[in-house]
Amino acid sequence: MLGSLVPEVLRQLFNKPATNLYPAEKFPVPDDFRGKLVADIQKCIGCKMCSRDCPAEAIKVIKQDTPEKKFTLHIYLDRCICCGQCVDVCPTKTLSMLKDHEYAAYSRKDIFTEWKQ
Amino acid sequence: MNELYKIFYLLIFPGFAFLVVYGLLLEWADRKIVARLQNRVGPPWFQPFADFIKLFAKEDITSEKADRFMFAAAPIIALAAVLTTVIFLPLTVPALFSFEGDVVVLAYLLTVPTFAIFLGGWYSVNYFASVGAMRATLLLFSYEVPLLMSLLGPAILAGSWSVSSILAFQANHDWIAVYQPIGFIVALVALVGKLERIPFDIPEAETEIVDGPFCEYTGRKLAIFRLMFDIELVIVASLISLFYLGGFSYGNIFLSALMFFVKTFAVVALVAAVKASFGRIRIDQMIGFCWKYLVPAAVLQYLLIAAAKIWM
Amino acid sequence: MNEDIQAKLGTKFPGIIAEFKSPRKARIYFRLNGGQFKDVLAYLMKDLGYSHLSTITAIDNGTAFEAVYNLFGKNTGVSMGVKIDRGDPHIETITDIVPGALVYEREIQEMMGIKVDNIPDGRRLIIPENWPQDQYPLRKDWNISMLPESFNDGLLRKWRE
Amino acid sequence: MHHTGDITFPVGPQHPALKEPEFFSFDVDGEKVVSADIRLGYSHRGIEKGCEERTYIQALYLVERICGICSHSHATVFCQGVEELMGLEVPKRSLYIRTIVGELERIHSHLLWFGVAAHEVGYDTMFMYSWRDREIVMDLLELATGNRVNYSINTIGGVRRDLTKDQGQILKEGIGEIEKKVLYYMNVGIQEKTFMMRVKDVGVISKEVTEKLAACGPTARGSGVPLDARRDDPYAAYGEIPFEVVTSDKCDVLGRTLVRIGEVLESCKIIKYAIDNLPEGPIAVKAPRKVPEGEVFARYETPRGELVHYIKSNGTEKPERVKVRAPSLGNVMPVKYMLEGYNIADIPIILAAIDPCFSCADRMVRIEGTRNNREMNWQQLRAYGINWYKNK
Repeated sequence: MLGSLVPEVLRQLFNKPATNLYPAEKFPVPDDFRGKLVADIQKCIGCKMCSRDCPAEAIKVIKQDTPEKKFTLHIYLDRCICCGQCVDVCPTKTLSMLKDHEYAAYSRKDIFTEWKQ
Repeated sequence: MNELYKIFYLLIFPGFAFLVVYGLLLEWADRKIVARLQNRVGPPWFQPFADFIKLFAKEDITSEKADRFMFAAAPIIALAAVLTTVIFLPLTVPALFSFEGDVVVLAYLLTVPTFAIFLGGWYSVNYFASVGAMRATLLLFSYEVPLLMSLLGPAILAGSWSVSSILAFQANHDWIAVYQPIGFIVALVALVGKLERIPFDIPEAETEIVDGPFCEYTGRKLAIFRLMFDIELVIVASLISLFYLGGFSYGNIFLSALMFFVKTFAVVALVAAVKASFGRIRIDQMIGFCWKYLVPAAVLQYLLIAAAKIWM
Repeated sequence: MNEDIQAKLGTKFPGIIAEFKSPRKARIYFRLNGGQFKDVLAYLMKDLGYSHLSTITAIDNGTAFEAVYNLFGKNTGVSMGVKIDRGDPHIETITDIVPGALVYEREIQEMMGIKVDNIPDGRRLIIPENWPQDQYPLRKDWNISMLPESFNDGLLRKWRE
Repeated sequence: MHHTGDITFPVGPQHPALKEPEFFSFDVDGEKVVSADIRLGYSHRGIEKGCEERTYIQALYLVERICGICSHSHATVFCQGVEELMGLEVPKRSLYIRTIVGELERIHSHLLWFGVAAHEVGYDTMFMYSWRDREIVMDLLELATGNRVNYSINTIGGVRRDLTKDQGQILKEGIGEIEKKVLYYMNVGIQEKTFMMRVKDVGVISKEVTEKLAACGPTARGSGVPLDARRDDPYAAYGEIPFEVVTSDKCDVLGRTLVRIGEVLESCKIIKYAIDNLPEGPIAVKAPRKVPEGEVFARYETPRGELVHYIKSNGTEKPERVKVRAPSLGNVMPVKYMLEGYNIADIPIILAAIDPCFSCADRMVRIEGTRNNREMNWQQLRAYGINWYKNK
């Protein structure tokens, strides 16, 4: 019937708004959120499992030409789709994901991270 | 001195400057209330001013095929028509110029913007715009008759065709809304149609025909059109309070100013509540609704007035 | 339950049904080598009750094309594969049995290049108008470099490096 | 059939009513739609070709990004297909978790659709309310799977995250709240007269025509065709969970609305039941990288209808062919039929009624009505724009 929504609409006047002013106030992010990919580089053994399984080719493992076996990880955060497959497949738990999801930048070069052993 | 006062009346106080500022403020109030009713935070108070200035800074494009002159003239005609209505309306200060029959002139001045929208839409040769223009005129036919009848009701009761004298009538009797409740409701619904607000914002239904007659307008012309709608909101709100809610000419200046703001704000709040709780109906349903319900209600109101007049 | 379906098909169309498999109760897969696939389809959809045509899949396994008609009905899914030779690939339309198949036929026609005979509306559905006429993206021997330079001139390559 | 009316009225590829780029051109006289023609291909990213160059694990993440609202559906149906090819025995607990996330996604998709449909008819308050309540589901999904939209909780051979006891409790509270809100929509929200006027007897399609045109999902169930893959061809844990298929015989947009709202209530029941008897046990099984030769015809009931993945494998670690048939492709034919005879104002609501979610694209722009009606592709349009400004 006409105006069946009016009682609910008027009741909303007294409720707190559900939206918030984003840059000022931020909604909390749950703890096991899949955000920015970071590496604890000392544990890396250079097995390349992560770069093989990465759907977006966002991670490269390079062997340094120093005598003892040392590796660097190139993580292209602009291509990373935060799926977390590399974190699951890494045997030595080198990779992990933070709760930070606001790492956008003006150019792809700014969010290219390199982890050197 | 009288000339200077007339210029001041036209340009500053109840004239151009005041209407622009108050119109934009009322648009903010309307958007804020609707937002709060929809559980949202809503825009800051200066949002309409910012939009207006932004639009003025934007590039002003006229499409190739559109008729240059008419395309540019439409918004100006609309704004001019809406602004001239203020001459006849006694907003807290006595009207600058009132004569027997200015109610009819008022009604005429309020229909000119709709024609301007039609011309604007028709001359911007774009399919969406022409459909929107046709719908604007169809809308006009549906709400115009009940609007006129509901405006003339108080005139008959007060026995004169001038706004100021209707106001005077209400000064010593209580509000006309008390005498003519049906007329009041019909006026409200018809004026929601005039302002093209939901549930009757059919000409510029954004999900159907991409902003209707205004989709070719950018920059200054669009800013003028939007300003026209805001000022029309002020005029309509004050019209209803003048005709039905006893207007705002009381003793001291302070009380009438307060009453002016309270009454216009109340009408805007009511219209915002209507906007928040209804969906948009189709043009054929709108015409059906107006001619099946609004017009009979207005006629019924006339019968009641006639009966009251005979017995009084 | 699926054995008697196999028997029925065998008696009705002797010698056409090949590689009949039913890994689980609700699935039947089989191929047709040659012969009239429309009658088998009509028989399946009308008499055996697999009335819902889910989709038509065009497959290119390097040597030949194959059009797999995926039907569904009575809680079982039936996939009927029809072999098409690679030289001049064309197949009969089934829009007279299932009007809804038009969308899938237009898709296999422009994606795999299997010409569908007397299709009511053969216009392109998905591929852009200025895509070269003779190139079919889903074929195994097609790759992105075969696109003419003018199509998106380097828009794709720019991203690669 | 082509161009019988006097004016061709283009809707799309960019249009406020369409969530995704698709192009409809209507032949119209006055406000009445005489005939409609549909042109897809505005968001086609060549997913099927992409899958052939990726391993199964990578293809899983590619397939999951076909559609924003039903990403879990594509991932689940792909995983089920590949697991069936491998003959892998997937632990029961992971099936239950997949069903829970699947039903959460159905609620999230239907609430999103209900908001957009209300917006199509200018009923903006309901749009705001339903999207506010949808945030509850989005937060639950973020809690359970770690991401609001692309949950990627599936992996081949099971699930990647476990559902702890207290997460289950929070889920049930959230679902209880949603049930209250959706009941309000069902009994009060939809009964609003202006909404009813725009939705009743609009876009009517009879039961026989729906079957003939092979429509699927709420579009078919709204016209009385009880086609639901969850019951006809039970996958994941739907075999053991009692639920009934919501249908309505109104055959118009109102019928489809009632079916979708009813399904949200149904999903709430399914989730509660699944959380209560969540079996113990492991959540995933180690899957080999190579998939033996074979073919599979996997089906799933997405919020929009029956989704089909036909996967053919050739023994290597890359699929030979992945055919994805999105439900909206099945509903394209009926929508053409529904549109004819109604007027322009009904176009957005009828289009929204099948909840289109097109998954194919290209980058071509068609300019009509300029002096010489020429067609440009993206590159020429940009070049044309740049030098037009230069010598303005």
